[in-house]
Amino acid sequence: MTESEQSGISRRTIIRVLVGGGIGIPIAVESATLLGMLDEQFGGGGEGDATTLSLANDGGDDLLSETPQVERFVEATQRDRKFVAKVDFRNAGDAPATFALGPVVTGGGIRVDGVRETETVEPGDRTRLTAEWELPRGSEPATVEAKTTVDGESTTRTLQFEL
Amino acid sequence: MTFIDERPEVARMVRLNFTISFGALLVGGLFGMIQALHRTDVFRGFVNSQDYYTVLTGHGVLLALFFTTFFLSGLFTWGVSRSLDEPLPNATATKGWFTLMFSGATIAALTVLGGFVPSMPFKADVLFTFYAPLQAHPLFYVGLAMFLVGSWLSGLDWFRMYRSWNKKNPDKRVPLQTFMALTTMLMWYISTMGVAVEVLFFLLPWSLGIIDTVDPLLTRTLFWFFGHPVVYFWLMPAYFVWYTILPKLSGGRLFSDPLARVVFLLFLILSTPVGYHHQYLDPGIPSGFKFVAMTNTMFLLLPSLLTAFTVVASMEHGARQRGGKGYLGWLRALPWDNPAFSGSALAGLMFAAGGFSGMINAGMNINYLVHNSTWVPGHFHLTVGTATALTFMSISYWLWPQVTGKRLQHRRLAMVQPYVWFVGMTLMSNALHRGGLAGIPRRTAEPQYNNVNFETMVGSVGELRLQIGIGAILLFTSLFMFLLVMTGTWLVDRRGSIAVDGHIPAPLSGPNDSPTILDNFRVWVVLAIVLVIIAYGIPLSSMVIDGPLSPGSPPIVPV
Amino acid sequence: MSSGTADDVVQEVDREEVDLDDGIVRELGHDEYTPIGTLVLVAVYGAILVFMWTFMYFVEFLNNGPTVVG
Amino acid sequence: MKIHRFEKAWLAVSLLLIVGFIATVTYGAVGEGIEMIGDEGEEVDPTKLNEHPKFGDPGVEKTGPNEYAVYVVASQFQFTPGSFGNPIRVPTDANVTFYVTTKDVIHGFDVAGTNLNTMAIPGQVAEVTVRFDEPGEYGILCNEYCGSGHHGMEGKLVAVPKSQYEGGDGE
Repeated sequence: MTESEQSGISRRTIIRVLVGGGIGIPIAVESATLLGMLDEQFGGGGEGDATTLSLANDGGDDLLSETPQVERFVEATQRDRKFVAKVDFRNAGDAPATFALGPVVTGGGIRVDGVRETETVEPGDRTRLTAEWELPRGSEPATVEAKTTVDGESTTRTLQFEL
Repeated sequence: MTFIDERPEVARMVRLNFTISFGALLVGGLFGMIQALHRTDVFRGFVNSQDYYTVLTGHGVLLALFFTTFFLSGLFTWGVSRSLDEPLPNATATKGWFTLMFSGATIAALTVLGGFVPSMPFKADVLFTFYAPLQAHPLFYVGLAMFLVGSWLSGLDWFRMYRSWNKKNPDKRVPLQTFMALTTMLMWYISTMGVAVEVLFFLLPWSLGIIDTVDPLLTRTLFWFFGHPVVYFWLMPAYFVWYTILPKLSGGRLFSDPLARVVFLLFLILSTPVGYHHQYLDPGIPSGFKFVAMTNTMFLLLPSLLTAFTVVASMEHGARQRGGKGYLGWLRALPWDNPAFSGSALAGLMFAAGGFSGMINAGMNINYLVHNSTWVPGHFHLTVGTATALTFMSISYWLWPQVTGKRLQHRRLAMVQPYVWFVGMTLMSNALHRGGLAGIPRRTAEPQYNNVNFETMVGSVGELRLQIGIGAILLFTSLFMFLLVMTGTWLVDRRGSIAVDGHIPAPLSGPNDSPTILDNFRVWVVLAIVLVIIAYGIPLSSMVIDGPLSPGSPPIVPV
Repeated sequence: MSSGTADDVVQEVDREEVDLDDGIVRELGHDEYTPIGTLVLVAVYGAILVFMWTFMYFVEFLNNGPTVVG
Repeated sequence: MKIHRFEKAWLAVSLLLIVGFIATVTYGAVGEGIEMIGDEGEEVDPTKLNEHPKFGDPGVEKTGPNEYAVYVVASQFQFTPGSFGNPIRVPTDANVTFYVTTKDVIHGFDVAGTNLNTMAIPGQVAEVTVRFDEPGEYGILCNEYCGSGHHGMEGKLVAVPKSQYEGGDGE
């Protein structure tokens, strides 16, 4: 501030800057807060950042290696309470098959029901299952069941996520 | 003639009190910045997270108790002597209370600072609230007790000056400044009974091993018996400035002397029976009495709302006398380049915002939302941290020359300082309030948890932290600028006129427009005590009846 | 303004005294003064208080469950 | 007293504001049924909590058809149960009464992001009843300074869907 004493800025200019900035900045901060609050409550608000989850156990390239079908883990993400898992399913067997994910169990042990299943996949065909769940407040997914079904026979495995 | 020429011995006491106050402000303010940077993880290099609580204790004790009380003592010594035109009743007595307060403050401060030195036998990492069964070294309680007694004796000085004046002027109304100082002290005498009993009957003997246990709820209740009125003890000197000096700095006169008196009397009678609003979430206190405290607290808004009108109207009067026009255009006619004015006015504006967050704190059940979150420090940094602190700093630009006889130095620095404070506090307090609504706790070295993701409404937690950090740096910068001006002024030689006019013009509506019963302190003290008994009598006695020391807790010294 | 010259010091002293008292261009007594600007400001303040209180209590607080019911 | 008519108007508005605030709080208490923590809880000897029939082995228990009690002991620097991988598990859509006390200094028991927030004071038992309307996981944190490790004092609470809840002792 000693610079300003020497720089020849007039007292009037300084006081304009002081009052303008000194009162303007606070008004800007408070208005932004208020608008943000209203938007959050009544405008749906912004979404949080997505977190990517990775599998704790190996086998991402073929989740159920004992089945002839190939279940390749693509990705799993969580954004706020929305959890999305994607798996590529290729029917390398000789009978029609389906693949399903769910239910999910959270880190705190809450089971989130809901099984997301592919259409029936003919031998040689492939599809991608995009499964989505609404998780309980404050929770993260810990495990999800993966299941391949051929002729009513199911093979399942529990996929674990790194917490 | 400036004040120092008229009353050199009074001016000297004012200087001494202000000097100690400013010293406490420097150290306490530095601690505040360290703390803000630490808890937001902006910079954690000053102290480790264990010593954070020593810093926090120092920040609270040095600023909330010592900075405020020493400034108040200086301000009221000046105000009472000036408005009554009386000398000190007894110079030895005055030196006595000052020495007692200063020694007590030093002892208590040293025990707090002992927390930084592992080999030091005395420590007091118990925060400003020193809740049992956390225990400090006995010297901490001894220091606080000495400080408290010293503050009682300071008030005695002002009552003796008043009595001496009253003998000479039996039919005159008490001058407003004296009226304000005396009502403040009466409130202080009533409310400090709580903390005096807590410290002298319970905590001190307990820390010395004379008694084995204390009842944590009882001592906590006694603390808050004092703990809310103490905020008015910080605030009333700021009101004193806003009512009696700010109108003059605006170029006008106080709008209404009678209402100023009514406001101070409302503080006297309503400040104490509200302490339970700090204990809304405490078990062991009947919820009906929490409701009583809530209604009293809400009515305590009244004096502040009335003050808003009277003080702004006084400023507007000044602005219009200086040629201001229009509904709001008159605001431009105010002397925004005079830091004594701008600081006090900005402090008042910020207090209006603090009033709002205070209403939320007072709102009993809504307290579940904000209790012990950063909302609370967000609130009181607007009140004591700005309404009081910024008013004290800015009025020093006007008062310090009068008690030193020296021209104010570094005027440009002084002119900028209040604005820096205002912006810094807006940033910090805004983020603290928002963080509080997200549930971020106060009094925590590292508010980062494995099990908690704080959901902020606006902006991310990272942005909040940064905002707090920037605000704290601006605040300390502003504080440092203030102290440079004070030190520079103090070091310069006395020569020529100080260019400060200490004359205070008469109010527009004077004391004779009000009934004389307003000046009858006895009536109001009795009323205040009755309200205290209604609010506290039953729950406090039920805590004592079950054994004043039980359910009992043995001491636990924080390591 | 450039620093250091005696003129500047004098000028500054003058301005300050103007700021303090001599800026008064007319005297206004209690009865001829109507604090209309104050009324506008406190009315705005009162409106902000009502709005913010309502928002905080009914939106922020009551939507922040679970809440203690017994 | 000479009081300007504008000031009288503001006085009236101020009183109206104050009455309005009190009315709002009263509505919260009566209309919404929000109770304050009071003195219903018993007094205990903080140094002998180990011998207490409930706090000696704190946890969750079923107390009625749709009612549960949760006994929590706060201490430097943990909640029992709650901390260290031992979350408090309660069902949704039931009346859950927390009994919170401490065996050493004053602590806070704050379920972050909710209105469940109480002090834990030695010798006193805070008694608060809440209902979790939907499943969720919450952090519990101590929001009162309790010593040098205060910032590490946290725990977890899981509101499990009623259909999945077996009850029992915290598991």
